[in-house]
Amino acid sequence: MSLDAERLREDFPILRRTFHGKRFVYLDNAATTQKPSCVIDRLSEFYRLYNSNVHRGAYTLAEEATDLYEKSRANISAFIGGKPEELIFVRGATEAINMVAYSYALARLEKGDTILSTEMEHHSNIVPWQLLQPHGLRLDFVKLSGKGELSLEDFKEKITRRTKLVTFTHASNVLGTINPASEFAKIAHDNGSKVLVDGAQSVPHMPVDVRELGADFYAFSGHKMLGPMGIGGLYAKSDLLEEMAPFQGGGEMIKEVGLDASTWAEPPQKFEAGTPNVAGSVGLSEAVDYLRRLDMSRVREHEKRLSAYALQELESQEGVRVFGPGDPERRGGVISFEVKGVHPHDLATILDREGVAIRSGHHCAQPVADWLGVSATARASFYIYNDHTDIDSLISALGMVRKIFGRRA
Amino acid sequence: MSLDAERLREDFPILRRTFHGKRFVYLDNAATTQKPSCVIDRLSEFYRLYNSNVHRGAYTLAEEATDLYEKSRANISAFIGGKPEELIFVRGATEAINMVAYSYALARLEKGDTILSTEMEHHSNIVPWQLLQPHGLRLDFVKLSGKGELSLEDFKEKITRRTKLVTFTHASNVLGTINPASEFAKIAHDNGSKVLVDGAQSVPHMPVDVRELGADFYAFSGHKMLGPMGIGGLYAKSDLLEEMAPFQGGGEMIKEVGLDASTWAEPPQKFEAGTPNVAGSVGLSEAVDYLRRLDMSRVREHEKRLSAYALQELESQEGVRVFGPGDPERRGGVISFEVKGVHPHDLATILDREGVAIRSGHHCAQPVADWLGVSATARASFYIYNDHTDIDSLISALGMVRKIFGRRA
Amino acid sequence: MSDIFQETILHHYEHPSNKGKIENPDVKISDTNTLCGDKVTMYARLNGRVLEEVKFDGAGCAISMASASLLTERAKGMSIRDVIELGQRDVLEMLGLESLTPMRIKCAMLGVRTLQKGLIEYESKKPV
Amino acid sequence: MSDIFQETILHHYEHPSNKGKIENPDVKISDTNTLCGDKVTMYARLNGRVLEEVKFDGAGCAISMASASLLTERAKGMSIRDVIELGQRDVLEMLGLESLTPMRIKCAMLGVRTLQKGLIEYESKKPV
Ligand SMILES: Cc1ncc(COP(=O)(O)O)c(C=O)c1O
Ligand SMILES: Cc1ncc(COP(=O)(O)O)c(C=O)c1O
Repeated sequence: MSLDAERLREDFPILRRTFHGKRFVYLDNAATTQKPSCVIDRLSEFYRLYNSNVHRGAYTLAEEATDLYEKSRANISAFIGGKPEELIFVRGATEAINMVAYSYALARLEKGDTILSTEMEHHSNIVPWQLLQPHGLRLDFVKLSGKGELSLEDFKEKITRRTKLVTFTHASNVLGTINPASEFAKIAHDNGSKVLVDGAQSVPHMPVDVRELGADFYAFSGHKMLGPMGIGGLYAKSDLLEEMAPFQGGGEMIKEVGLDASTWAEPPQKFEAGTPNVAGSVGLSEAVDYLRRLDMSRVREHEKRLSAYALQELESQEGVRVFGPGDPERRGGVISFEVKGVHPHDLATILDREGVAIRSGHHCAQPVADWLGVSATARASFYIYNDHTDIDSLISALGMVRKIFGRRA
Repeated sequence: MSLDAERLREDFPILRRTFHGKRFVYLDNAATTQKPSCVIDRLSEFYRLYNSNVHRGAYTLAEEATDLYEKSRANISAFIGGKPEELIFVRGATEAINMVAYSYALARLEKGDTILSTEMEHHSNIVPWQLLQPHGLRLDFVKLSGKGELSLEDFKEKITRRTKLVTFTHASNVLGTINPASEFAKIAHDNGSKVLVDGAQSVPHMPVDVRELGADFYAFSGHKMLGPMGIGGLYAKSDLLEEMAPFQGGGEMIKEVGLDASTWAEPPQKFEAGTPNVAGSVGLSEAVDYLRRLDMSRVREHEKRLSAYALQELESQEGVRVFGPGDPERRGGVISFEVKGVHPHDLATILDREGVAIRSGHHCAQPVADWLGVSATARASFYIYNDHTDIDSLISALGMVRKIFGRRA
Repeated sequence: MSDIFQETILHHYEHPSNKGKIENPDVKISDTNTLCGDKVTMYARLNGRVLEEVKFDGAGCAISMASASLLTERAKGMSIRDVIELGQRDVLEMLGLESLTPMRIKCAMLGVRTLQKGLIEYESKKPV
Repeated sequence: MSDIFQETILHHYEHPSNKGKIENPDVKISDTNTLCGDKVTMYARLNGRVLEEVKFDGAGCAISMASASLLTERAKGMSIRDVIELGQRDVLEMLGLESLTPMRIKCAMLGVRTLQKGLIEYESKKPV
């Protein structure tokens, strides 16, 4: 049974908006997704009935909030195949990766040790490692090749005895490419390296099991999977959490504080300094329930079908060039493209007038743009509430682009 | 005109709850405050109508969300007397202080330089500095004295030429003490030290003007001032933001990213890596509007009156000992106390059965508890929706405590 | 109200059994309940695999102190194995309570968890 | 629809005026619009305090390129002072637009802001 996107759209109040008199066609889901009523209502309910600080209150309300917070943790962690205590709540994938950079790489690796990232990464999986370079850690990148895949050959060449951490995205937010994560993880583990997978573009879109993948660390953002802003997760294997140093210091993460020295709480608390975003965790847990009801394999199937249709339609347009792998089996619902003679920004502006929201730019992945030899691309990215009619709207809006720019070209 | 707490309570849905059949008397406002309907509704509205990633979208919705985000920044910054570009959005006070620790202290100070904190601090203003000690920075603490004030004498003695940063809380979350922040700041500046003020317990409760105070850095949490969880602010003077190193790396905070090196965006973006909590900023801005309508001087007056009444009532109870300064002019609406022969946890549990929520423990400030010579205290803390009847409920619930424990003592 | 503060608990809180130290104990171990600040030290003298004498020292809330006190009475004469097998249900039964919130359960379990840790360490160090 | 892509803008985007380099220019300065990736290099040759020749080079969206092109026409013959005083209103007027969203305004202002920065640097370096 496939997803009924039209039915699902009814769950998303924002999709009833119109822009410039046109039905709203939201195709920027790789940036952030819209929220179903159940998530919005759950947040309101939390603040109307359960709002409290957690872990320390001896009154009933605090017990209720603590219970909600820890149940959310267990639920979200189970969604990706983890145990409750293996999930650290963070703001999003960016903070998750920075936490690994500071608490694991900076604190536990030695000068000269290498982190191996890739040319396919979002800035969030490049800059945190660059910030460690002045501390003596080295950084290398696996090359892009072909139509936008990571070069397995280059990976095998670049991984060395000094490579202590391999980090790569599960799915590209520009090219759409889905990386063979478990294959990469196996090579890394055979080499004795730990593996961080950036799951920002995979957890929302396909079934993910961190154990099957063999990830030591796994990062993701709630706002890209129907959840609220300001909440996300870092999954990490328990033994790594034990050995890692704290990231931020403050309340919640301590066992005892003296003026001279302090001791740390057990993970996951050890990595959650300060009052946590309890409401965010509850909202994300609700989003996870919604996705589970849809069934992640069906979500993946739905996006695969949509991508196949979009690829076919886009490629049949004159002057349109699509980037990334051609096979929908090996890519997610993210399609970057260009229209000859039209800058992606102008394209996005014209599409906006037609009610179609796409993104233009380097999508926080300049090295990918550099590899493609462009300064920016246009990008359409899909989710559960999109269907063929949305792609038809995109295509017909591209007609308007041609009308404006084309007649002159 | 004083605040009409009974009227205000109508704005707070959670206060209509009952616990164990009793009216809910929420006296744990120093931990987190409850949310008025306008804030809850604003969050829902954001997700129903304006949800989008910011800064990079070329479509109308993204422009709207960006506009909301930046207007929220300007509004919240103005609330404490800052300019828009001087406010960094963070998760809360804890993250704000950690940001100063990493981006300013660790990145800009030299081995042997000293950070001067105090014995009055929340763990959030102790542990981040302890984490820097292995990097060669030194840490010292101004002593508590009298009834729980910082010793001015000790401050003047401990501040040295190596003291590059002085950090202290504006108001204590245990003792209630309000520190003479501008006086301290002046001493620090005369010594050539920068000043970080922890405003977690002041911004929600009194008029604050960072310029008048002379703070170089000022940290606060949204959830303690009617706002959503997961959002807060670090105010910092522009020239300091310029010279500071980035904290987390990722999207939003960069200008250009190459594999070899990257350059940073201008502040405040430079310090906001990753997708920001736009909804949180909008909710906090709404909370700020609500507080502004009440008028912060009246909020302060209200809490002063409540504290005076509570101090008087508590002190007239047999076996009750109140900690902290006696003069309501010099303290905020936070009152820690103990009841002879009854552990604070047991006290809190019995009070909970009477519908009264107070906190018990070390309140994330173990050095204060150590100074008081106790392992835990009971703490009642007030806000705009509390009034005399709440204190009467507290006192009558203490009668129940005496009934259970007292007859045997 | 508060069935939680019934007679047994208040009695043991105010008149604890076996409070104090054992000189030259076979087991001596301290722990704290971070969330509350409850502190307990458990002492035991063993005769073979049987606990001959059990004492506790510490400070904390009524639940933690009463359950430590009750434990010292209960554990005396039990085998190491049997003490290690004591669980939440047993502790609640000792206290005469049907249930406790997750927060207070930690208080109730402090004494027994600490003693169990001490016995496990003792066993692992013992020459076989 | 899209009054933003009217004749003037499209014309200047596709047939830019003064596109290219000036050899041995008095002012040569490049800048980028981080958000968009628009890149522009502005060149000027001065005669005293007057801009005698202005050219631009770069790549970007229609708005940034058309406004740079229009600027080169407009700035020719103007004084340094007058160019430095050009603001948003002037640029919108050149483009024939009433308004632009905050995001696109940055595109429109890229050329003029860059040239102004170059002129200010030139002035500060010049011996008085
Ligand atoms: C592949 C990838 N990694 C990381 C991120 C960063 O996520 P966030 O901005 O939510 O921290 C994103 C999205 O922006 C992404 O697409
Ligand atoms: C004085 C003080 N500083 C800092 C904090 C930390 O705030 P948060 O937990 O919101 O980061 C608190 C509250 O918990 C506090 O009372």
